[in-house]
Amino acid sequence: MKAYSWFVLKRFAQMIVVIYVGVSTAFLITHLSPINPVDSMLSSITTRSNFSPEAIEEMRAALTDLYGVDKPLLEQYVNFWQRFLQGGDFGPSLLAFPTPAMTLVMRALPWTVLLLSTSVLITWFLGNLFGGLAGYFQNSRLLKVFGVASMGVQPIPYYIVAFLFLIFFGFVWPVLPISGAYAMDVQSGWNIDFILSVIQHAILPVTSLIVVGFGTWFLGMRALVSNIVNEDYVTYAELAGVPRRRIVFSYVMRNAAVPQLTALALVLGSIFSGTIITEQVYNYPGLGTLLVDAVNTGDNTTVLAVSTVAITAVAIAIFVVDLLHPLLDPRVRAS
Amino acid sequence: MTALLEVSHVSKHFVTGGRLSRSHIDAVVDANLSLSSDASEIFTIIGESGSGKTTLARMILGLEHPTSGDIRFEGKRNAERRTRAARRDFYRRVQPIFQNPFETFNPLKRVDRYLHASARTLFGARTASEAESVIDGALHKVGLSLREVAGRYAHELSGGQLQRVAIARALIPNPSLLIADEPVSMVDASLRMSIVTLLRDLRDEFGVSVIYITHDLATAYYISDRLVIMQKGYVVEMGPARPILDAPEHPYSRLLKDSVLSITDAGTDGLVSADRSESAAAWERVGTATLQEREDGRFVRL
Amino acid sequence: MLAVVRDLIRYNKEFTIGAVLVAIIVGFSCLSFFSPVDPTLVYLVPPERPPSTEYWFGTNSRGQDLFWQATFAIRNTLAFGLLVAVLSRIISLTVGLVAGYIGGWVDRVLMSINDVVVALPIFPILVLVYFVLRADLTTLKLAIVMACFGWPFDARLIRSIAVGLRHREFTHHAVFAGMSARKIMFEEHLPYVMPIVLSTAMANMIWSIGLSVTLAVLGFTDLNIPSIGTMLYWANNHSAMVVGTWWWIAVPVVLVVVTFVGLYLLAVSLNEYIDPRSRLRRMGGAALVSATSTLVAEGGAAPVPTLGADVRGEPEGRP
Amino acid sequence: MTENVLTVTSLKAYYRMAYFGVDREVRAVDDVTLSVRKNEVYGIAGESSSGKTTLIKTFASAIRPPLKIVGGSMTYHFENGDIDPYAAPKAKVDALRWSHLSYIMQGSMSLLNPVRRIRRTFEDFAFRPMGLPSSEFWGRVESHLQRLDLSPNVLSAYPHQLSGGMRQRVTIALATVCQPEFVIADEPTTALDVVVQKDVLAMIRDVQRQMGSSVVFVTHDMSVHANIADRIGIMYAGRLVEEGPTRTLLAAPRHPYTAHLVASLPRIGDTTPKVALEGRPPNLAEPPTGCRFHPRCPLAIEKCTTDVPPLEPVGLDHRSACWRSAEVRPLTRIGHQELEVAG
Repeated sequence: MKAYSWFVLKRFAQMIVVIYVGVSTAFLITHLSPINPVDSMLSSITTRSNFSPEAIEEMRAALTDLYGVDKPLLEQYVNFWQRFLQGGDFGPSLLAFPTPAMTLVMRALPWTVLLLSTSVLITWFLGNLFGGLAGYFQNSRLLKVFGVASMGVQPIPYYIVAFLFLIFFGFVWPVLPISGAYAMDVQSGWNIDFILSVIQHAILPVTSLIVVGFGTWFLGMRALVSNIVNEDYVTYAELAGVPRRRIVFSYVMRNAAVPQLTALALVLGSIFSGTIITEQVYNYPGLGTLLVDAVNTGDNTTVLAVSTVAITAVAIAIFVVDLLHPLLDPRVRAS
Repeated sequence: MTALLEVSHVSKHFVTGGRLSRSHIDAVVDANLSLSSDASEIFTIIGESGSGKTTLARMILGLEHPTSGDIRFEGKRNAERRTRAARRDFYRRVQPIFQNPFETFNPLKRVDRYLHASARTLFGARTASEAESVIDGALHKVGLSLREVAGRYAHELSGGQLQRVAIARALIPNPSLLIADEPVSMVDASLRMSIVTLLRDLRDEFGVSVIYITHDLATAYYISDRLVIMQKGYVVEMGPARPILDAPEHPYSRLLKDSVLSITDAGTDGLVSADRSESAAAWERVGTATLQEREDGRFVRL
Repeated sequence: MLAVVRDLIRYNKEFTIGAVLVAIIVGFSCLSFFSPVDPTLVYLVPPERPPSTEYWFGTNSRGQDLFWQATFAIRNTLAFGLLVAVLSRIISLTVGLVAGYIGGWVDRVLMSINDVVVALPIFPILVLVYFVLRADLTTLKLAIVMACFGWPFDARLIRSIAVGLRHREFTHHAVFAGMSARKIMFEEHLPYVMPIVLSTAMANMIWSIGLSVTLAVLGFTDLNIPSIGTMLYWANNHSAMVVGTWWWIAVPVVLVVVTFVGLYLLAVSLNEYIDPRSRLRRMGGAALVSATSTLVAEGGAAPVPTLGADVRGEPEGRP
Repeated sequence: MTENVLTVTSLKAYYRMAYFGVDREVRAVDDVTLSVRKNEVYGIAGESSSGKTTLIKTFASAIRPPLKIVGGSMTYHFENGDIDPYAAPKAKVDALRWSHLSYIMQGSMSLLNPVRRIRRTFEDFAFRPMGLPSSEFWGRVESHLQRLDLSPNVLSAYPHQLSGGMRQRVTIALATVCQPEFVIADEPTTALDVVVQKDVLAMIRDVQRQMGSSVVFVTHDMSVHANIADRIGIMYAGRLVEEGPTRTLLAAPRHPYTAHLVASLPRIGDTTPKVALEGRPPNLAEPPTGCRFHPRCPLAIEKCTTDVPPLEPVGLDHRSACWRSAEVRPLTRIGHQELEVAG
């Protein structure tokens, strides 16, 4: 298993580098702005009445720590990393003062992860399955219809598809809830009503993500399979009269799965962006909605917190997908 | 006697694989050979795949740099040819012939493109008509004419024809050394001999020396003056071609010769898998073995 | 060039549809130059009129004629997409070719940068950039930022082509034939690189327009420049769906969908056409008369690398 | 019961293609009649654009558009009766695969599924045709591997862990494990080095002898045919031009193309000038009229350019398609027979 542990180590190092560079980029961007957020955020807090002085003091400390004009950039950078590594203590949010920004983010993250993981799993499997069949059985009319549909939908951005679904299920055929993650009258916790309500509310966002994601995998897999079909080991299996089902799945699809998994790691970043955009349309309480609300209220700490967590989450997700790679491709395992 | 080409103690060491899973390959180990500029000859390098024969050829052409030892063409090392002019001079003196004719020509471009480029930049033809006459001359040397080739794409010609065009293109600057890496392995057997004999005629009529790289002992026997047999990077036997091929001394050379199939063994039921024991034993000692000279001028690594 | 288009139209349905759609969009956006009205002014026409002979696309709650408004919107969006595509092609082409041709540690460094940038989620970063720059985030700056994040997918693709070309025998042949590096890159290698550059440029346009529309709809750009996104923003702002002015939303959505589908079909068919393999097959088509190219694939000593597999004909697949 | 395993009568297989408005018909196999006997290695020789690969694709009934059978017929004679693969239902033909008819394909390096252990590939290919309970099946497979001196633990390896030569041996074991009556080998050793090639050829010959099955062996390399084939059929431009026992065909060819083909091959120890065959391989979309070799044939006369010479017997078990086959002399000496060299 030595090769596999080397592989994991290499991938882990890659993840750390991505997180470091990504989070540093976020830090640098926040310091591009001419206006200094310290006084703007403080003033908007102090105008609102009756907040405990300690909370205000805590915000002042955090803001001067991160954006203090008097401090050199390097020192702010070090403070920034100290705060990030202490579990992202960027100070209280403006949105829900005095709750810390990171708590808001941690509350929103699971919903994004739920949407992302379900839609990615479904689109990856269904898209590759039907794409593979379309690549192998090139004459089947049904699969050709899938092809045309994918070509029509695939280029349309996440927001537009989500918006169209919203209009359809909001006005034309209002049978699904079109906003929020669960019904108001349901008590959150591991009880049946809550879970059913969550599933019901998730249907629309997940479907919207699936409609956009499916086309990419379908067309990618179809092109890949139409090449693999000409590979020697497939022709040879056909010559040997190996049952068609075995050829399609264990020979064609199994070999196509390896590059498609690498492709998943490559596009995970943009799928994540798509997911949080779609959330916002259905004001699903994930990172997307939180980010937009934070921007609209000028809440520096929460915007920074969401960006850094988003970057870290995507890096970890890519690392997980990379770990699956050797399981699918023995050549990597044994190299 | 100024040496045309001197390869002294050249080794090439490859490191493949990523930072963590390294694998080391000794492609060529302590190769020595030299060609004189007085007499043109066909010097053959024989070896199976992975023997290092192609790596050695690429190093002589300057496409790869040796890890140790050096290669001097007319006294100058490849690394010293910094400027484009110096490299162009080298190209005027040394020309390659590649293995797959269909890969040697860009399938999307017309074939005579390369001929015109050589005529203009290497031969120094100034006008189009001068270039065309030089090209036509070179094509005649290989039994073709510009009329047959002008404006054609690679797939409109046969493998044999394309290889002849490649040789003609190499002859335009009148080089003194051709390096042909398996020039006939992709060409039909019946046409193969016409190209092999062409190489021999180039030596006799135009005084061009050829380094002929092949795994095919039969063609080597037919045209080589001297040859080298390589096993996994090591030169195991070197010297006059026919004596060595008639009676190879090194176990690996004997193994190669025994494995060669010939139409004369029709009906003799001689098809028994070759005995590798002796050659394997010799390979064990290859590290310590040294090249020992024999009376007939050959060297054997024992 | 005309023969190419004629060929494509005759044999490639996708190209025809794509070309027609894109032509409509480009034509429509050119109308903006003849627009009698300045798109940024409001309350020029009676608001909220449904599409009619007088106002073909109807009017919105801000008293603007949606037809002329739409011409400007699609023009600006297309221009933005083109700008980002061109900028990101420059970066991905340079990085890809440099990494591919020079190789060694340069290749490793560039590719590790590539892998890092590809792993960054672009939307939150763009929102962060907007949040920080707010008003002075001009379209040009946004285009540059997007280009800086849009190049990695294609840089790796271009690099793999460059690496492949560097090791091909005809490259060494060209070097020894005395061709200069510049001549080899632009004449020998460009036809192999162009298809990728073109098709990825279109894919990049689709990606950048999609993101710019999303940012605009959320109000995260300069809202008084008319674009598909800002149109939707104002429609949402005036809650067009509730009020019932559905055409205010339908116009930008239809326009952007038509643009994307058209661009996509164009990209797919153009890539297939310029792709050297299919060009060979077309040339092969003409050369099929000399069957040697077909039957060379028959076996014997001279297997034709790409042509053989193609010339055996379109795989009919398995019924 | 004929002692043949395959009879082919005036078979015609053409490529029909349409490319961007260019319709082309390429006559890859044009009226070939031959039969392969039981317990025999029948060599098919021919150079590029000779039609030999298309011919054996039709033998293995593995043709897909644009290749189509346009004339003639073909019949297998297996233990369980005769069958014409192009007339019989597809299911019946598929049932023959690997149990009665197997195939060793060119491109020996990539015939095994790269992401699947060799054991699973053996199971996919051979378990169904063998029809044995699992334990007995694996026993049979392991003994078969031993007989080809391959160690059974090759079964647990992945293809990329084996050398080129080893992968080729495993493919041969795979193609012969069900003891099929008819094995088709398409240039199985072309990609191998000389030393490994000889081992693999010896292995194919031994397996053939042990199983008593028939092997059709296709290669452009005449010296391989000389060592492994009992009978050779020479293909030129889609037609069978000569067929006969290996030794007679090489020592006393009765077709000018064969004579030239044999004479043009260099041999260690022989420095006589080699006469290369001039001219270009034929163009099968517009093949030459009459005998397709006439443009390159030194003995060509008026008749050759108009009438197609039939494949006539010219000696014991020896057929040739040439109007002047009687006047053909070998152009080189093979073995110890004293045969003067033709003018």
